Amino acid sequence: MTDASIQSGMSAARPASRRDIGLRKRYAAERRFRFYGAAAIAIGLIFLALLLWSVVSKGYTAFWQTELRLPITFSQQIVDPKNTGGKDERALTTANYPKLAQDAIAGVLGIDAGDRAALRDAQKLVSQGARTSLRDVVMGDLTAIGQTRDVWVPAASEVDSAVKGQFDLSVEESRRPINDRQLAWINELREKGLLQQRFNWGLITNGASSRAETAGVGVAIVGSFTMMMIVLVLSLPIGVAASIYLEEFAPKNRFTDFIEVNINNLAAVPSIVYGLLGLAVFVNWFGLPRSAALVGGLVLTLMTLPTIIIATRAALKAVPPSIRAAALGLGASKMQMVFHHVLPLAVPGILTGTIIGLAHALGETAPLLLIGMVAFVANYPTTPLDPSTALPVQIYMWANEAERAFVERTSGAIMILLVFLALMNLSAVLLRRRFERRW
Amino acid sequence: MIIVLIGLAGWIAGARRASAFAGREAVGGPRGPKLHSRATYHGAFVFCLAVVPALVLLLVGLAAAPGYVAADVHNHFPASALDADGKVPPLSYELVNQLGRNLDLLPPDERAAASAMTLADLGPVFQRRGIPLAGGTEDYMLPLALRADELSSTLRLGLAGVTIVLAAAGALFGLSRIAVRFRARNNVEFIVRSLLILCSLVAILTTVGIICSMLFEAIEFFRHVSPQSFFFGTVWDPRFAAAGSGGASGQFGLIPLLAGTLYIAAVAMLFAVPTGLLAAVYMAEYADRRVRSVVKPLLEVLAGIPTIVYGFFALITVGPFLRDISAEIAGLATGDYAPFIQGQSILTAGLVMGVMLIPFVSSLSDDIITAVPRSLRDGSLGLGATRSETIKKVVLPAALPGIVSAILLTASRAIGETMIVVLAAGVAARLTINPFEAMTTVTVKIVNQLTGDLEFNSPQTLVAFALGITLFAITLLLNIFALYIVRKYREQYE
Amino acid sequence: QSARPVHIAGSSTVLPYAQIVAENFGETLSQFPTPIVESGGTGAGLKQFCSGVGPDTIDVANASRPISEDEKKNCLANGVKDIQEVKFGYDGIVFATDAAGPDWKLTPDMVFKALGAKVVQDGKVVDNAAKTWKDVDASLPAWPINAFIPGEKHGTREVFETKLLDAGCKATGALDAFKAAGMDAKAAAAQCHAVRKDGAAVDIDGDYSETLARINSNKQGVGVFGLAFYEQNQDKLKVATVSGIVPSVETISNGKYPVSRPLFFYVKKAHLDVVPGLKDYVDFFLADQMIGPDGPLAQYGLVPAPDAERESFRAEFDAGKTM
Amino acid sequence: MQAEHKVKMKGEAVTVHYGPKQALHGVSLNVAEKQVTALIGPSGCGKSTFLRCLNRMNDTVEGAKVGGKITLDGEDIYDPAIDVVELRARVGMVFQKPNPFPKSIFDNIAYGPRIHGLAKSKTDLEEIVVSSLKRAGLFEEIKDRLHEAGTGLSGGQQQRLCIARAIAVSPEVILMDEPCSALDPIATARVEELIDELKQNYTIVIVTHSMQQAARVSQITAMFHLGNIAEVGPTEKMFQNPDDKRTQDYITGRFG
Amino acid sequence: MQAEHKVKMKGEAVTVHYGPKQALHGVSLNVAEKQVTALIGPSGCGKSTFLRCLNRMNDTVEGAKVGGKITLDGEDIYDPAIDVVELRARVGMVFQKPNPFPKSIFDNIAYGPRIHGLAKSKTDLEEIVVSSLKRAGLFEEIKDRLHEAGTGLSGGQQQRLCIARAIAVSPEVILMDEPCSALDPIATARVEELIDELKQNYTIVIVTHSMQQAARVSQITAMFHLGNIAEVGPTEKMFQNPDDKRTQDYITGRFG
Ligand SMILES: Nc1ncnc2c1ncn2[C@@H]1O[C@H](COP(=O)(O)OP(=O)(O)OP(=O)(O)O)[C@@H](O)[C@H]1O
Ligand SMILES: Nc1ncnc2c1ncn2[C@@H]1O[C@H](COP(=O)(O)OP(=O)(O)OP(=O)(O)O)[C@@H](O)[C@H]1O
Ligand SMILES: [Mg+2]
Ligand SMILES: [Mg+2]
Ligand SMILES: O=P([O-])([O-])[O-]
Repeated sequence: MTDASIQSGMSAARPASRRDIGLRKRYAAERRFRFYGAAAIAIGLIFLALLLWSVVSKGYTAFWQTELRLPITFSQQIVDPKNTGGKDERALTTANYPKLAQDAIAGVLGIDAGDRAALRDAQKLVSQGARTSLRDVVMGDLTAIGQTRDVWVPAASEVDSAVKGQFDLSVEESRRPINDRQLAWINELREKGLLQQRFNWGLITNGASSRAETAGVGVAIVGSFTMMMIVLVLSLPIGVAASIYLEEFAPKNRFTDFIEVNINNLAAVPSIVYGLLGLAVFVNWFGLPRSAALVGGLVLTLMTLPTIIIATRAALKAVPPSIRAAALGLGASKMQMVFHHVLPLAVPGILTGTIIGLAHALGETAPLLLIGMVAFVANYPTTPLDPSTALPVQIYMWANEAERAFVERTSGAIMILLVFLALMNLSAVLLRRRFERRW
Repeated sequence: MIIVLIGLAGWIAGARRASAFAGREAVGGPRGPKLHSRATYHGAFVFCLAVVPALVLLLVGLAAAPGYVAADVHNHFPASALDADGKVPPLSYELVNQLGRNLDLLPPDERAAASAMTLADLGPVFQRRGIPLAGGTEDYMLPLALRADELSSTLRLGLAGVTIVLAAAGALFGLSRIAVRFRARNNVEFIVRSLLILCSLVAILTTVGIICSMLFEAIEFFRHVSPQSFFFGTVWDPRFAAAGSGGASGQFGLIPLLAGTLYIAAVAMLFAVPTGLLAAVYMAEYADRRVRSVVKPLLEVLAGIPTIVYGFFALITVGPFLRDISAEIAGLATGDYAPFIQGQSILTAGLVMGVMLIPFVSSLSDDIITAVPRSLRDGSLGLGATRSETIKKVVLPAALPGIVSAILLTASRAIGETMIVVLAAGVAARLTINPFEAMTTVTVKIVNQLTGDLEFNSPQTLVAFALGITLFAITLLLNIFALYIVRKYREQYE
Repeated sequence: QSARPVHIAGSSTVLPYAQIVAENFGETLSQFPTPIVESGGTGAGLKQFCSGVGPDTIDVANASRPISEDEKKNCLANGVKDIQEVKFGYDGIVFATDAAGPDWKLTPDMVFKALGAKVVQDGKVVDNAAKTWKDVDASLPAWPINAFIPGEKHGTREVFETKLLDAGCKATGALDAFKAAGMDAKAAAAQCHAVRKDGAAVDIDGDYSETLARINSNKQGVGVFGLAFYEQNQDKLKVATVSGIVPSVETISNGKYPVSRPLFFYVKKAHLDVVPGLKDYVDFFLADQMIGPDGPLAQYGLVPAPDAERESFRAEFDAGKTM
Repeated sequence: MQAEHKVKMKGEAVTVHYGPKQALHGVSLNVAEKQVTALIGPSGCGKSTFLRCLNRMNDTVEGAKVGGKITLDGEDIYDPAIDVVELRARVGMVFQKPNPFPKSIFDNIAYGPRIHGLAKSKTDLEEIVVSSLKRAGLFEEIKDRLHEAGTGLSGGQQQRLCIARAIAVSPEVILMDEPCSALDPIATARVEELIDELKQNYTIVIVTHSMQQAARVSQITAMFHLGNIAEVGPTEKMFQNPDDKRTQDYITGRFG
Repeated sequence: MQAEHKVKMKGEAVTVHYGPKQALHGVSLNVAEKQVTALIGPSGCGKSTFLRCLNRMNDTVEGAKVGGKITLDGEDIYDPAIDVVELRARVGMVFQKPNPFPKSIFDNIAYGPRIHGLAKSKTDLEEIVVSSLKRAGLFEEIKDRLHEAGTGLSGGQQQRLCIARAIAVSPEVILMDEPCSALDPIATARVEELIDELKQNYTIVIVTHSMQQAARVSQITAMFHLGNIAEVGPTEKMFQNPDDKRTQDYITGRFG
């Protein structure tokens, strides 16, 4: 309502004797208050937008990876020197595939085998990660041995960064990771269509790698997912059960006060301390393996519990007493009252607490440090007891990498983490909407 | 196996339910004695009796079995392989274990054949399957490994048998207890209640665990450094203690860290609480459902962004921004364009941390505000109060206990935060009251002292434990105080 | 894969090198799983390392400093008896500024005069009051002193203190002045290490990427970096010479550039035969293919040891020499 | 009787929908100034709904839509130019379920005067509180508990507290939705007396389920049925000689 | 009249403290089987408190302490061996403020039968729900809204829903705390009829603020005053010829 309309409303047919209840001021206060509320939300959202923008603007390029299409000659000499016809898997997997790629690029660029400097420069265009791409071709189709095929292999991360314009080309050549000759080749290859930016599935599916172009968060996603599942499965029931006991059943005495204070206090414990705890209890005492998602999940569970308990208790407290009385009056036992009436009404609050707790757990690195999950893990874990990492860990480790190409990948990994988070939130929001009621 | 067990017990429970029905039909005429509890409760009771002891046994058994196998293997170790003290070298034992695991990976026929082989024969078999064999493995280990494998599978079988028998016995016993007046529900509820208590004990155990995992090292620290200089020292300068330099060469004053912790947390709360609370009020009272259902989860995203992202945000965006702004302001005011806000400052850390904390306040408070009964709002509106008056004077006071606990949670989070502070306020431990300067917190130092090159049993590292336990004690006191305040001002509605 | 992978923990400085080795190891010797390389710092790594022998403990600890006597004692107490120390190269430490800035030529003297807590002025010991680098030495630009140096948790800090501050302290005569002012030898030496705390020197407990970010947001800052990090970011950073020497792999490995430190890893001898692939991993690491001047580690920024020294690393390891 | 008094509020063809459900189907009713108008009718017939339209409390119900026209002193109260807060300060309300604020008894009553700035000083405020409590017949019972929580009172006491709270704002019209449903006879009598007293200065609309109460306190009675007005007229006539069959049935079937 | 009937529940010197405040000062009262006992008295005199003692609902009030002895069929209901839940299933309760669960109408009523396992099949359950609703006189109004929220009903409808919900468990004793305070006369009449009907099989204790209601539905009336029983006796006698001066005053001062 605008000021003007209030004015006219006040002047219209108003007896002079009408008492003054300070409407103008109160409406100003009302508008101010409302504005503050909207402003508060706006501040939150603006910061969110800023953060997201700062991440996305840096990270979206990570989802494209420069690749080279090279006519690879799978010479038997290199792939299967003992000529076992592909029976000796070990020989096949350990063959010197990068050499194939290097030969191919030299061929494409028409470099003379004697020009060693040029050869070295050319070889630097192709990623060492070509090994995996080429191996996959051979392992998938043994007939490729001895033939020439066009294969897409990742370009070196310097090429990738150069193509994406991340290097300042104005600085002198010697201080650039990529020299003028290589730049010229890149342009040449691009014109021939042999060099393209393609969607970087590897970022999502690969395990950790020291090479930016083949590094991915696959293992980390699996690890994070496993840990979140463990946290959810353990902390939600335990947290809710503990809250129910404390809020509904526990006698109000010193001891329960002590527990309450304790739980509040646990929420304030720095997360790394949970790492110390996890190391002492789960790894050293129970003898669970280091770097395992199970241990990580347990540690994060302990860390999340207080958040969930506090939120759940607040939600339980908010359920009106009349509902409780009604249930008890019908001969429901206290247990039935809680599980049939109080708990369902508290679900939205519980879900909020769970989202916040899980999100916290999802983004946490410090406690994982001490139980060995801040680690380089290249192989996918098959059980929760296998070594694995987590998304924030991967971000943390990439953020510390020197190579330029990891900068965008760090942001890319953050984007993946945020998507993960968004999916988690979305499911909770949907659930919450189902349970929300006003009364 | 456990699944089978539960299925079994569930089946028994079902059976019992049926018989309970039958019993009621027979005994209870139209006005005969009523069954005390519903048949499902009787079923659940039987289920509990069957499952709980069996499960406990199973867990104990599973935990004990490897120990038994180990003991057995130890006993059969050839004397030649024992070490000087006549003990089994742990690594040889590990090799046996590994061999056992490797054997498990072989297909049954090959494994059967393995008992007749020597290691030399076995080597190629493993190699063909790509199973690496440790270099130190010796021939005498093979029979041991086979023996251990066998023993553990027998044990497992036996355990399964005993568990099933116990489950059945439990079920039978449960069945025998069932009578019309038997209080099955109360018993089941007792069990559920015990479970609930167990769950709330997890919190206590965590606390005990945390204290235990820090106490010894903290004591060790205080052997090097006097508590007095730690608690009352005003200089934090632990120095680097690497190889050889030994001894406590630095100063470990807690005060600057503590001051920084409280200062930064306070700034963060000063930003987060009003913003979050106002946002919550707006969402709960003004925004329509659709807006709220979009805005709330969006704000919650803020809580989930990894703190390192905030850290870099503070470092790269907010810090320089504030510094440049302050330079402008100083320039306009005094003509000297020297920034009075440093790139790293308490203000930056507090602000960015505050952003992260917004959803803690807003989401929790929103739920609590929404739960305030409508009739209270009607009462106030009906008296001619504006909405904001209603909110400020009726709704918020009614929601106060809940809001206070939300704020407490937020404060806790603020105190425990590390990464943001590292990047936004730095690691320099100083005492200052100027919010535009750098300061650091206890948690930052805990992390740093634990993860560096520092020698791990030097006071430089051990101080982390002392810091941890001190922080723990301080927040504990704060929480006790807060509980007292909440108790005193709690108001009940409805 | 049934076998437990080789498990490595320790220094974050060594981490990238160990990662490269582990990855290549996993690719070339694919019968073994790729080793797990934990980060977490030298101290934490050695603590894990010394916690005992057995399948649940780590096999290798990376370290950016030698193991201390105390730690060795602790290892012994926990049954970790035979430890093989393996040195595999050097880490160069350089000063760098924003790429757009002027050239910097530093000496230990200047560093000490700019960053020491107390300096000597006209023969008297006074609190360091230098505001700009130009105050320190006329040849330096008039930038406010704003140095991002490694925090106290980093081993690099010790190198910084001994190789630069100590040297500068001695050279400027401050050490003698401190002694003359009544400090005993130990206190005077400690005073040489002391860095001013008025905000001119900023400790960085994070990694070099944080230092880089700080220089990006404060273009007149001077940062301390690892050589490897600098080489990867040459387009953004300009390196300073120390005592006239440009830091590079060559100048460091031939000992001309003064500021560097050795890097190590420690192996549990008892695990060598037990953990499949452990010995292979160490061999692989020490091969010239990895740590040689043309290997990927050098490419990443490791300062390789001279040929003869590398040969001796290998020989010592093969000989099973323990500490 | 009705003719003598000015029309204070006037509803014309008022309709209310709660989402898809229509609760009022065009109700027209004049509320005479300084009179007591009673709304009677079976449960769920829309009495409360109509009452809540008179001070726009239905605005706060999600999904509620009000049609038709309602005027106060000739002004359309649903006119966008009208100020809801002022309207509600002029048209006060007492609800069916007692709803004291979780504050002290004193603060409960002081709340209205405070927000409207009706008291100039502390003593002023105390006076208002005490006189309101007295008029609601609650003062004697609780005079030494003024600073205890209002929610600790018994049901009846709570409702009288709510009445006192409404009176404290001294509105022009007071709407009461079954204000006595939780009161015992003595308290009810006290409230009825109060209503009688108040009608000297205020216009009162009361929803009641008690025929006797309607007969005792009101001058005009409106009989609601299924969202419509079955009959409206002077209370005496309504009870002695109703025109409408439904009213007749309802009243003769009375037990109250 | 009282002599003819077995004593179903018996309170002996019942005292109740709410923290420091004593609400009942030793109340003794016999509740006759298959009779309706009415508790009357001014607001705040402890009627609700006593009623809540009869099925131990006061257990749930923090700080409430009950003294004396209350028996049901001769068993002490405060005996630790007694199962509170079972007691409450046998002694049902309808509250002063309607408090439907935020569930559908159907689920509101089906809840009791479900937890007590009273229905063997779905049709059984539906039957119970429908018959309970019918007996509470609510069925016709809401039969096509059975699966809408119970909280969406009007006050009167809500209260009848609560009565239906209590009936659905078919308890032995039904306690009603001003069950009609939110009901219109027709609904009240329906409920009173129902009470009459129910007393064939059940024992009923009702708190009411309406003297007429007490007179109409009850056989025995107990008059409370300031936490004590002023007088108790056959309803007829109480209303025609009370012994106690306070009762006399209260009844003659009646307006109901
Ligand atoms: N918020 C609401 N949403 C949906 N329907 C509603 C709402 N409030 C009331 N109704 C319906 O509108 C109709 C009229 O309700 P109202 O409360 O006005 O009746 P009433 O005459 O006051 O009844 P009572 O005497 O029982 O209070 C009823 O059928 C009721 O179910
Ligand atoms: N939970 C409680 N805490 C403290 N005092 C209470 C509580 N409940 C009731 N009282 C007090 O106990 C006394 C008796 O209350 P009770 O509710 O039994 O009265 P009542 O006769 O039912 O009154 P009404 O007819 O108004 O409902 C009152 O003075 C009341 O203020
Ligand atoms: Mg109504
Ligand atoms: Mg009562
Ligand atoms: O991680 P560092 O031990 O090398 O600092």
